[in-house]
Amino acid sequence: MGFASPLAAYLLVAALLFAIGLAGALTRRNAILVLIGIELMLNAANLNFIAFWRYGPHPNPDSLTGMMFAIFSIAVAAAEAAVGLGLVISIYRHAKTTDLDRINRMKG
Amino acid sequence: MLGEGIIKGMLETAKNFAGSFVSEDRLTTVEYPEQRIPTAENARVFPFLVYDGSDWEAGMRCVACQICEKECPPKCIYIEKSKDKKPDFAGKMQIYPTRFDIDISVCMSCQICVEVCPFEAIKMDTQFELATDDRFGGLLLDRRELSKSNEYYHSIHPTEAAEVDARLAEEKRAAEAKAKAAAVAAAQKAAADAAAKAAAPKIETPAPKPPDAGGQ
Amino acid sequence: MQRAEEIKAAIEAAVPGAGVTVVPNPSPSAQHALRLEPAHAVAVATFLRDAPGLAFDYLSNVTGVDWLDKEIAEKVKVTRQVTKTVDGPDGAKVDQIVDETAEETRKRVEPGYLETVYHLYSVALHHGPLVLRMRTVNRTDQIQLPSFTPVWRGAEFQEREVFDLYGIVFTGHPDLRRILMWDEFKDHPMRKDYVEPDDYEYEPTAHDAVLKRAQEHSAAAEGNRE
Amino acid sequence: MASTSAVTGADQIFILLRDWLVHLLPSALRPAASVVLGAIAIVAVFPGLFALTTVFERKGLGRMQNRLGPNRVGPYGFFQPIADGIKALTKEDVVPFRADAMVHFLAPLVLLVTVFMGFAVLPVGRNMQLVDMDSGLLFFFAMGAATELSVFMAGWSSRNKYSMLGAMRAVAQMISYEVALLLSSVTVVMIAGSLSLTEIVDAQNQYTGIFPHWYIFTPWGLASFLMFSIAATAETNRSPFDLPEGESEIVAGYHTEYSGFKFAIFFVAEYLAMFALSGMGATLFLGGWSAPLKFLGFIPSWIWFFLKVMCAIFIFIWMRGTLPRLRQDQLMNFAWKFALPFTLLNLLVTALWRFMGAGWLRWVVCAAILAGAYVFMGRMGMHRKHIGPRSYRYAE
Amino acid sequence: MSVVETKAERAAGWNRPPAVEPEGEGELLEVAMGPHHPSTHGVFRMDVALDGERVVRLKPVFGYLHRNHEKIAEGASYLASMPYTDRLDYFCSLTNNWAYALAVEKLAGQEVPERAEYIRVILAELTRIQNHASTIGFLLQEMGASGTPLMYAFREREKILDLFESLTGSRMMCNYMRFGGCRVDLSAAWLEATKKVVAGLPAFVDEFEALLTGNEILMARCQGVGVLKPDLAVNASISGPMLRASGVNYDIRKVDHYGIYDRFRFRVPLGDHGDVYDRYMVRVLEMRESIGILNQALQEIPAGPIMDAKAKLRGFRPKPGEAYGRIEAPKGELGFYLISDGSPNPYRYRVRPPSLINLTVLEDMCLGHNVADVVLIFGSVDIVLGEVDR
Amino acid sequence: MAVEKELKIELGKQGIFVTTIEELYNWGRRSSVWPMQFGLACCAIEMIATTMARYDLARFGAEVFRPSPRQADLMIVSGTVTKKMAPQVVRLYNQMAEPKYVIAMGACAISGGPFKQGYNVLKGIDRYIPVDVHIPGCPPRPEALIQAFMTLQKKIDGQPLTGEGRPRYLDADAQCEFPVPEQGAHDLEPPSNRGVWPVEIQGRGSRD
Amino acid sequence: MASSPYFSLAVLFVAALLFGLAPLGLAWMWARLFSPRKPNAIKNSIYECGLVSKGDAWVQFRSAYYLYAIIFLIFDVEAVFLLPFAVAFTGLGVAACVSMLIFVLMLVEGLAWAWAKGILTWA
Amino acid sequence: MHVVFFLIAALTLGGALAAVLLKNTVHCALAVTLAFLGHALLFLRLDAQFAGFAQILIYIGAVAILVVFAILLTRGSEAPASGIFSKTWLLGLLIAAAVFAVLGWSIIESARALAVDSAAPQVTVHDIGVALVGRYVLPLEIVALLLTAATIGAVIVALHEKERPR
Repeated sequence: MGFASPLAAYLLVAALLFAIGLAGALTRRNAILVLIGIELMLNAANLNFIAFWRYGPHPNPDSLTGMMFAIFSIAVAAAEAAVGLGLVISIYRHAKTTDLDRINRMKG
Repeated sequence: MLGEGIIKGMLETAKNFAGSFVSEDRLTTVEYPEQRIPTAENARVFPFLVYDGSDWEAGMRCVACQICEKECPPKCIYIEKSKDKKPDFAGKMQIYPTRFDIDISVCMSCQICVEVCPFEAIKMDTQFELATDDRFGGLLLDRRELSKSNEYYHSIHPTEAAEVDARLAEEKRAAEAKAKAAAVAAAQKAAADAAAKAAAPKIETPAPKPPDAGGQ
Repeated sequence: MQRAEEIKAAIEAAVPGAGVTVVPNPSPSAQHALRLEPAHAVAVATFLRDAPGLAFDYLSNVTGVDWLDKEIAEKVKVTRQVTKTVDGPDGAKVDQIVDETAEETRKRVEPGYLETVYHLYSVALHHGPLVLRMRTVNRTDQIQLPSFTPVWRGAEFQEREVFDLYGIVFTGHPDLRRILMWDEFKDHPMRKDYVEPDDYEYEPTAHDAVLKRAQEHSAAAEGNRE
Repeated sequence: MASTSAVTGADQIFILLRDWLVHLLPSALRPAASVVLGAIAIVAVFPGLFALTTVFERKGLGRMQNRLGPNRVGPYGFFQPIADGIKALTKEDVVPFRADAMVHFLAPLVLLVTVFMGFAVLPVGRNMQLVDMDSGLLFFFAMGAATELSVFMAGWSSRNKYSMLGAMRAVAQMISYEVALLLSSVTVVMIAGSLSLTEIVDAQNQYTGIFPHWYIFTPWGLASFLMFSIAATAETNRSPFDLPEGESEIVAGYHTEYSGFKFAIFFVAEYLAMFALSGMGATLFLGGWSAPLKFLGFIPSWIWFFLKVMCAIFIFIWMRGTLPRLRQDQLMNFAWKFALPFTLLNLLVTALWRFMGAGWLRWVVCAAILAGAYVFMGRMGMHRKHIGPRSYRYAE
Repeated sequence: MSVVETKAERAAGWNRPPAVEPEGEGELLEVAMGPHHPSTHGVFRMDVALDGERVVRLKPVFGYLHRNHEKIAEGASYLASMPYTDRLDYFCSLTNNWAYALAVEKLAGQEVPERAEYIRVILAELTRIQNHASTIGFLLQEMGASGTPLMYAFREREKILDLFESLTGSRMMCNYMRFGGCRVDLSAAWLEATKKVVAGLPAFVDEFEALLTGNEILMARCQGVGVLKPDLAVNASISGPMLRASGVNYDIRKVDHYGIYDRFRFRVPLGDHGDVYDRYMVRVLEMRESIGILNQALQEIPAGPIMDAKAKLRGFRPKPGEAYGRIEAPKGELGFYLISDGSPNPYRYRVRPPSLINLTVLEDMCLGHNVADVVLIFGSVDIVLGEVDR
Repeated sequence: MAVEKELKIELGKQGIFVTTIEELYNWGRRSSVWPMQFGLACCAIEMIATTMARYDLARFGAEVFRPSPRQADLMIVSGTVTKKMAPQVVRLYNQMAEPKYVIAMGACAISGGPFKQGYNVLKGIDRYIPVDVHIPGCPPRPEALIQAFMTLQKKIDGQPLTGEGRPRYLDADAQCEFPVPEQGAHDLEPPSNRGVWPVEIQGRGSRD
Repeated sequence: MASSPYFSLAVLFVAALLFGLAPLGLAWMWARLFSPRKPNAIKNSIYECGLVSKGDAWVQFRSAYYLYAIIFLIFDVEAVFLLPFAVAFTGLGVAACVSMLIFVLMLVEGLAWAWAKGILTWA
Repeated sequence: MHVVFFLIAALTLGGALAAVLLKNTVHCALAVTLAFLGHALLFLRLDAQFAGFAQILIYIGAVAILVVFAILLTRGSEAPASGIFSKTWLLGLLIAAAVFAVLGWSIIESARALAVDSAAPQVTVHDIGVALVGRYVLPLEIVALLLTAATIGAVIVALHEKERPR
């Protein structure tokens, strides 16, 4: 175990997840997969919340904050997914493709 | 109210479920190989050839007239006539089938062969357990396999068989009477002719022979 | 229900030049038919359906019939002048020209045709049947007849069937495809001169017809093998 | 508690058996072994129950239809499932060339595993629960939600039109009824005050006189139970909600292209889901493993649990023997326009129940609201679709 | 003439099923339902285009059971075709027999003795009951009722088949009627057995109705589904219970006065909506009416001969001519059209199959409905493939 | 019998294990024959009647009529196979998973039966696919189908797992694909599948 | 560690997986030993009522499915909020319950809107 | 129990990587489900039981279904012929790598400062419930508003004009 702290390990996983998500969002052509990438990034952030909540100082009056934040964040991410995918479908309907390059070309 | 009809229907199946333990009407299964539904007297499956007496070959009623072969809608009967003759039940000399095949893989059990047969020679069997894995060996019945005794006929269709026997006896009586009359007439005529002329033409009448065994 | 002649008169009054003829039916059923000219058939059909006194709104049955080319052997009375040798009054033989009526069989080929037969009833007035018939010109190339599907929807599948099995082409039919046989099939099997495919394999009870086919088949198979 | 030791013995026989077995092992392994034994018990008992249920189903269905059902394979036909199992095991496994073989292979496994996971939190008897978690109920539903994906995987990977249609139907149906399923159990949580199933059972394991405090005996509990049952039937794709497998339209639904044991796994999973949801229904509304009458408490708790489950299974079979299938739109309409509003209303009624305090008034008010809503919504629904009994005229 | 023209315009509309536009943006899923499909009653096929689950196009494909009945009959004697008619609509061999016998009797001008007419009526009505019960059973099977109504229907059907077997010798392929009468006479014992069976039938219909008629799911599935308007029904030559469910009062038993149906009191149930539920209910009510006819016929059956004395079994050669005879078979108007050229074989032998013609409007009824409704509508038409394809 | 005994001895050398497995295997597939939901014509009605209350094929564990060929073991060819339908039947048979059995129910399925004179009627389904049991009759009574079913069970019981006489599908070299005939302009092509229809063309029954 | 609930879940997971894999493995063994798998083009084509399958099953579906999925997602999220509330419900005051009521009503409003718009009508 | 952590982390990251790399879109969706599952397991390992199960319920039960539906609705089952990565994939990769470098560096730098271990916080579902309608009531209502808005928004966006009821 190279990390002195388990927290660091979680944070690193979260960072990696974030990076993968970002890479996915930036490199994939399919709009849905871009959204998946963004979803992964949100998840990575969530993981940070929970990790900090777990390894944060206890007990304190704010002991729930990280957890609550994560739960709210899950809700928000779900809403984001719904709207985002809805947008993709809407775009597909007009452009008949989910290929972002093609959509960009059409726009330009 | 919503759900009322559903509950009514469910009660109906529940009634049948409970009834299946107590009532015959609600458990109609007949466990086939062990239990059997009694065969209806008129039931028909495939044709068979009736023979009188104990010797199937001698007593066969069929005279190879080939009417059934011609009338058979799916053409599943195949008959070859004999070259020689043998006496029938009334003693008349008749040809007989040297070959009588029924392809029950084609037969449609329509009974038309029975209806058109003027000799009461072909009847419907009630045997239906004929499933086989032998396509050509098991489903082409030859005349040996087709021959069933009159007793067997009586055992499966008693009423019909009794009627048939009565009819045949009547016919036989009529035929004998006719033959007798003919013989008498012929004798009289012959006598008259003999009296009239010296050289009388030879009359060929088949000698009336009694059938081998009555069976009735 | 009016008689066929009355209906014929009504049709001719309504559709000028309809050219309807009454075809008598000698059987005890006495269902006489009206023969329509294809050119005016749809108009006549529409009239029959919509005329208030007739109201044949229900097309029960559509049939095709194949009438082959017929060799008709007719006995014809022919009067010919024949020179005959007659015994003269004086015992001498005299050649005399006489008119003789003799019966002679002549053969004439009546061209075949394909026919459609329609049986109409009236649901509104509860009468029927009215039998209509139409003929094609021949059996080979002029085999078009007008479709009654626009008038009676009930004709749709039956006309397709007639097309499939007899090969009558119904003009104006919205969806004229084969109905019973597969699309690749080429023949019209209900025609009287249809030749069945040689699919004989082996039958334990070979009858005359089958046997003939069997022998032909073996011969063909032999031929193929060589 | 106040029960005699003899009762405890019979009641706890499996626990004692497990402990005895575990004590044969070195102490370091004991906790792990006890868990393993519990898991093995789940994996052994419920499939065994499945085998038994298929025989009972086929026989029971037969009885409803005036016939005997399987009775020749083994004594009274009870070896039938074994024969079916052997057959399925030795049957050829056909995977279409165009199918997505990997997903095709994974789908039944995912389904089976997620269904099995649900049993982890079910208390099948006193102290007989693999894990008691603070969020046990949530875990159960989380696992239930995961089955949808496996159904989709099965249908999609087969690349068969019927499979695809069946999978889409199944997923649409399952997500629709999952809402009703979740919300109808929320009422129980509201009153019991816990997501832990042990606590929910404990809350019901009390008696007034001889009568138990089961939630089904309250207006909101009955309403929730009804909705839960309907939703559970739909979740498990059983008649009248068996559209995803609706063989009259889409052949065999999402498992059309499955053969051999993979198909058998779908079959097993369907029944396991039935057990899991029946068990959950029993736990939430029928007092779990508690006895229905106080003096019947001497009968071991696990017997009660399985009795309740089998009763539910019998009703499943009964409905299958009677009811025709709904249509997709009716099914969806029922879920969203009847079940969901009704469960939402029921949430309100449950809150009202608590705030009205003890007394007869709350019984009357709550029952009246729910019954009124049921009748009104049912009438409205049938009226809107012009559905109802008809009369017929005759011509002479 | 203007009236005629508007009617003609409407007729142009009858010509084709209305076009249904796909509503969603989803692609059309082209599905072949059949020939091997659990609910096509054998080997029927419907090529369906689905928008989601909504049907936007439906093409029936026939011929998977085209057994060349007509061709075979044109090569066989009149009598030899009788057993083949059994195999047309193999649920109702006796009514098929009757229709064929009727046509030949018209062709040859034969009379049927009174007793034979009674026997025919009894058998036809028994046939109708078992056919309707089975049809409803199959309809419910298609609705997914796991066979229970079908089992009940077949339970009663077996009782009726036992009667058929003990009279005619065969359960399904009775081959019983002959030109000018019937093949064998019925015995007093048979009459008693029939009375017993008939006495049990009302209870069966009650059970059936209790199980089904009020069921909300059945109502929801059937009502308003597959509506067939009366004018289209008549124009498309629909017949039988399907026509009457659309509200058209047309029962050939009443219209043609064939057989001796004039002697019996019975009513013709009519539907007002023309949907699947009406077709179901009309069949149920017809079963009840049939039971009424049976009760009357079983009471009144006279003694006497059962065959026309002039009728010939062999060497039957009707005079040249043609005849079209039709009866109200359980599935609709079953007609036989025969042309005789004086030979022992009919020159033209044509079956007017109600099953085939009733399918004409299948697409009209199905369009816009859910794919699950298609099998339902199809089931409510009540077809038998043996008759559709012949 | 002798052969069977020999075989058992031979198998005994490999250990009794195999024979027990064989018996178990045969018992399993014999006791759980799921027919395909597949009806063609008149006989299909008798097939349905067989599954109904009075005859109840379910007693043998065979009421699970599977609509999908993948899950079915037994194809009951119940009725006339027309030339239009034959390719579909053969394809369905091919799509069934092994082990699979075929019962030709009724005259039409065996030989074309009464309709064998028809131009669109296949003269026996065994021209294209191997048939295990034939039931004559038109249509056969439901009992006859049950009897055929029991005949099939007997046949299954007699099949060894290894060695000579094992069923086709256990043999790695045996044919397992049955070509689907094409619908040609006049007839099916080919008119029979030589792999399963070995009967030589012969004009037996010549009449002199 | 064995007392952790997750350990039990993990064990059950493994057991369930084995329950699925073992017979599949056995079936595979059987096929290896006795019953050789013989795939061919006809057998392993897609089943479509006995016909040659035309077109692809992977077509574009209708958006109705998606609309339902959205509403389902929202109610799923609602349930996640509702469950902790329900657990605490017996100890909560009226104000807390009202705030939850508002939460639920707001989502119900979305449902009602969708209902009114006809989204919930499956065609 | 580092092994378990590594397994879960590998599952999560493997799922995420597969989701980003796989060709078939449905496979990507299934892979991302795996990542979500790993994520939930990480939550569980962090003693956030409720959040972990909620993650499974919402992400695997609902979001994954949503994604799958979206794929089927846009006919994305099969990989496009033109390649799955955009033309600027290298740039994207570089940006991602850079972000990761920064994040990783900062984590490793601060690792020593982070707490080594602490007792697991005892938070029950009951506590969450109380907090939801207590301290966090405002976020709750806002989330409700957001969800409602999202429903309506997503539905309007996804609704097809033709499908809009008359």
